[in-house]
Amino acid sequence: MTRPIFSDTKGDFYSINFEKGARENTIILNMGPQHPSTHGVLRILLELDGEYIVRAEPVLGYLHRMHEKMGEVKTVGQYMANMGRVDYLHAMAWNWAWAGAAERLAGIEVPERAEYLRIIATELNRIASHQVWWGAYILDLGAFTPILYSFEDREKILDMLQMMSGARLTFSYFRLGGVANDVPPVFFDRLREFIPYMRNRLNMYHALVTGNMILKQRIEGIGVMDVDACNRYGATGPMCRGSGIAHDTRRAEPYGLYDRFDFNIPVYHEGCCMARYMVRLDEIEESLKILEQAVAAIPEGPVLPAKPLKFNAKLPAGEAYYAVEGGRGKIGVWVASDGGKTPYRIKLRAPGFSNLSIFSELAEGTLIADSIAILGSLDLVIPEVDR
Amino acid sequence: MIPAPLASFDLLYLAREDHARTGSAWLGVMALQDIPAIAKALLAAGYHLEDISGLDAAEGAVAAYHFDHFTTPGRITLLALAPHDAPVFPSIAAIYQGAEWHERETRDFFGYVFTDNPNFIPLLLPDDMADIHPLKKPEAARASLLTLFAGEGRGSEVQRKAEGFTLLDQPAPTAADDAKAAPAEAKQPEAKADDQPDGGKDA
Amino acid sequence: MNEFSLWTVFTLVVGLVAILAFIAGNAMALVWMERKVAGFIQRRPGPNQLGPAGVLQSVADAVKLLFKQILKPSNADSIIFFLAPILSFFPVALLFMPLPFSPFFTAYSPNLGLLLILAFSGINVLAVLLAGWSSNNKYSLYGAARGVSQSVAYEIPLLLAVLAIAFQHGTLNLSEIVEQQGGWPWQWNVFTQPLAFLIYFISIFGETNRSPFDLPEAESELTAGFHTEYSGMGFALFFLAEYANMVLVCCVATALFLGGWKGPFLDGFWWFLAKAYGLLFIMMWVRWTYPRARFDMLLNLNWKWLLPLGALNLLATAFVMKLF
Amino acid sequence: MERLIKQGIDLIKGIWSLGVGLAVTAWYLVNRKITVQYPKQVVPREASESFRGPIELVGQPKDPATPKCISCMMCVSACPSGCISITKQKPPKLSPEEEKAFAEAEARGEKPKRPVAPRNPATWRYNYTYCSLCACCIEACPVNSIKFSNELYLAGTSRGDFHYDLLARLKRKAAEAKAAEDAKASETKDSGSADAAAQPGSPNISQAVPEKADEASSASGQAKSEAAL
Repeated sequence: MTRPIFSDTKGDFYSINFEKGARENTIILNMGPQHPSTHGVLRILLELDGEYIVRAEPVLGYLHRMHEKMGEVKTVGQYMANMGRVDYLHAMAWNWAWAGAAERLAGIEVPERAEYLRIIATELNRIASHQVWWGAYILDLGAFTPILYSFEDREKILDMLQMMSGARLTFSYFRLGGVANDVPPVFFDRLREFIPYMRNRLNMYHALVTGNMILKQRIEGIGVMDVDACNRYGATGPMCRGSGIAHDTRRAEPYGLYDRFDFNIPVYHEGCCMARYMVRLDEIEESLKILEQAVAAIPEGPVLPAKPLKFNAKLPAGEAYYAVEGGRGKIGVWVASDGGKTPYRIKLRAPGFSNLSIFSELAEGTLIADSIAILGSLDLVIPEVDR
Repeated sequence: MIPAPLASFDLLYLAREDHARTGSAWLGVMALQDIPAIAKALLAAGYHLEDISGLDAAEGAVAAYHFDHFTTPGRITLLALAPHDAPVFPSIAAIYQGAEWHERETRDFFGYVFTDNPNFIPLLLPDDMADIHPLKKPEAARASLLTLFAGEGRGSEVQRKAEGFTLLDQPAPTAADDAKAAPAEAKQPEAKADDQPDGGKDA
Repeated sequence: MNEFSLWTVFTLVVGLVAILAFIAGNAMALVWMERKVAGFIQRRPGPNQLGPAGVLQSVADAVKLLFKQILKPSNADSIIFFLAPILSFFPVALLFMPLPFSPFFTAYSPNLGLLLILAFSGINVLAVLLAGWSSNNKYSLYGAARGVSQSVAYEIPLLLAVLAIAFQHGTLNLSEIVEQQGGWPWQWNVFTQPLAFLIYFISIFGETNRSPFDLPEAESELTAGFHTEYSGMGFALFFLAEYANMVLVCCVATALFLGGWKGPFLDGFWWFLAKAYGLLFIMMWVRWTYPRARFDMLLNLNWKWLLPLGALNLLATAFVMKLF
Repeated sequence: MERLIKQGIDLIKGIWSLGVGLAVTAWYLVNRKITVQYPKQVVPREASESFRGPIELVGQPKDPATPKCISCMMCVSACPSGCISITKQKPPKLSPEEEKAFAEAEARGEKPKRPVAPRNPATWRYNYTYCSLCACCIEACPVNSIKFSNELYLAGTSRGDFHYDLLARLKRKAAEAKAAEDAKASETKDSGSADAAAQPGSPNISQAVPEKADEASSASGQAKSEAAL
């Protein structure tokens, strides 16, 4: 079959392998790894018939840092710094997953005030993560302004998180058995001001973007996913809640003090990009509710156990799995230890990894513009996908 | 009570787990040949695949499958054991399409072979590094499954155990163990700073 | 009426030079205005480092683009590659000729001025196609394909709207159209032909590839569409051509619909420019608010809504003109 | 039929939403700007107070120029990425006759106390390019001699700009603190003078960039730290 002059026969290993199954007169297009809307360094090989996608295959590994090997070389406390770098948009959830897994294995109790601070930090970080997703998603769809508004609100959250942990993006705030330090009292006034401010900002988000006619036509009914697809690919978080499954790890496998908080789980049944979009915006509302209850009920007390474990503590022999509800879905850390200085094996279950694997099935037969809309609705953070 | 899909197969080992201590509700060991059949039954029962991860244990190359259910949560950890020199596992990518990536990643890190995986090329590691498997442990450093799946209260509620399967038999807690267990608890909280980890230095 | 004489040649040359200066000046002003409007909408001050309110920013841009190296991708079709930007910028100068800035400032007003403008505005599409094809880049190819079908689609409602006005005034000479409109806003054509103005305004977004219809250079899908491979002066010419086209369509809109240089009191070209810049501001305002339309939505809107409405409007105008 | 009506209503709502979108951006068009113009303006003091930048040494209460550090090397081995390299001080040089006197004393068997090296370190190199701010060194330090600084505006043109010599930095900070104290002391003495000596406002930029490892004093230290990395 004669290839048009456009296909560079040299091509690398993946495009040659992808080209083997190519049909007659289609174009093989490399979307990424440097592409404005692949949120980092994701490369997608597209086989295009005109503007319609015949076949899509994501190629990973451009941001792979082998966090799991680092886990086998660093001690428990030293590995906490990695957790902030696995998924920098929701670093607190990953901090919690790692601290939780180590605590579950070592059987450590966490004081109550630390539990509340953990919930406050994770929910604030969840709102910040959804705001970055919202701004970047609308930017992919072509509107340049909303991302600036969402970043303006996010700055307020980052100031609060900076008061807690000292960092603004890659936090290593959690410790074995609690959190690194307590928060200054001014933090709670800032938080009390922020909650009503954010509630009416959400109305502005809906007015400017959600109601918009052009946006509705761009994302309604695109990339429909049913329950069976969620099971076959292990898509969790807003992906499965957009397809009618009311699964939230904070409710299904309660950890920390989440069972004391009443918040409902937003569920939409259409399973399209619009459903996932609405789920995430409603989740911001639910997180605000949790924050309100947490600020009202936070007790005084220590933030670390009486005899806190040092960073070079040794985990006892055994294995433990700890799941946390991250912004993108169910984060899982499986740690197996043989009692040595460093853990024996750490498996990081990244929600983005499973969510992205469904893309090749969803993108078949859609336009390029639709594939960008579907890609954005998966809320990808490539460092978490590649680990 | 045993979840339906697991009951219909004679697993080599099945034990109820205490979720608060290990995070999963069931721990099972599957025979290699009926992995796809179990996967099909689990999918039919509505279980979703969380992840597939490798574990280089002394007894052999272990592949750990984690499944969970959306509406009736309860994590199932299923292990499959293959000899070190021929770590070949049947692929379940035909049933769980999400598994294709998990299997390719485990191949990159551990060198396991998953037969009839639809697109069995490296996923995360560059293609010219195909034969370097970073997470494979040197022979001496391999720990046995017994120590890895240790922890008191483990194996107390074994629902089924195939005869001749002694991998996960916790040694009867003799006096020596209790003695060893007691100080272990004491020593572990205040981990003295003397045994300085050479930690990340030699990474 | 003006037979070929030395005087007309002289006015033509002076007119052309003045128009080129006008386009360059306007493009500079528009680049600065667009950045300021974008900045203010996004709650940031926009360019404020160079010059009093960042006014010299567009000069700095021009100088930067001048000194940038002009790259040509390997095995690109070099002649066409370098012809495309030139082709996209220079016909625009010709299009400004018949525009009635004010009774005195009209370079050349043939009685078929409108036809001249509509004929030449098609060349821009050719430039997009040549640029897309010649830069040997799959993204540019897609950008060019989109650009062509979009411009072809949006040419027709534009014509229908303009035709309705020509029907009403019975002439194609822009100066006469402006003459026949009164000074006060309710005497402008906007109120006699509101539907035509709406159709015209929507289709100029499609004509000049401005968001929400900027599919030929959709940043987030096709990295930069047809001008992906251009750098330095190549990109600068495309950039200026886009702004020149914007100014052109807004000037034509003010001439046809908003009473050109006529204002409530003391008419003159300042009225013309004020109205043109008002329309330009609206175009920029829309750009920084709406997401991008998908390709089939764009054509769908055109073929199923603008075209029938345009035809209906034309029919109504003809009917009304016949009766009165 | 009702499908048509529904489409009509959707169309009206759609057009209305387009108008609402424009109204929102117009509102922000005329609203006040909120961005900080970095080179001219700086984030207010209380915002950067809680920020944790590169680590720095804590001075001893009585003598702020020398660090509390007892060079026990705990932080060196605690750091997962090996950013810190410390060299101990050597015991003071003995003159030849003292050397002879000590040798005889040891020959006679009693244990003379040789002068011991001072505990605080000779050089304290810190490579910020590898640091992941995980605070393992702070936890490991038995005498709490390391703390986070809140340097928000760090800029450098080469890697070398981020190889800090924390001892020199501590000396400079102590000197500045003393200078500010003296100024305040002198200002309170002639309390009549109106302007406050230390102008509280935003710190000027030159002070924000920490003192780079000056080449002169640490030529040998530099070589050693290269070897250590």
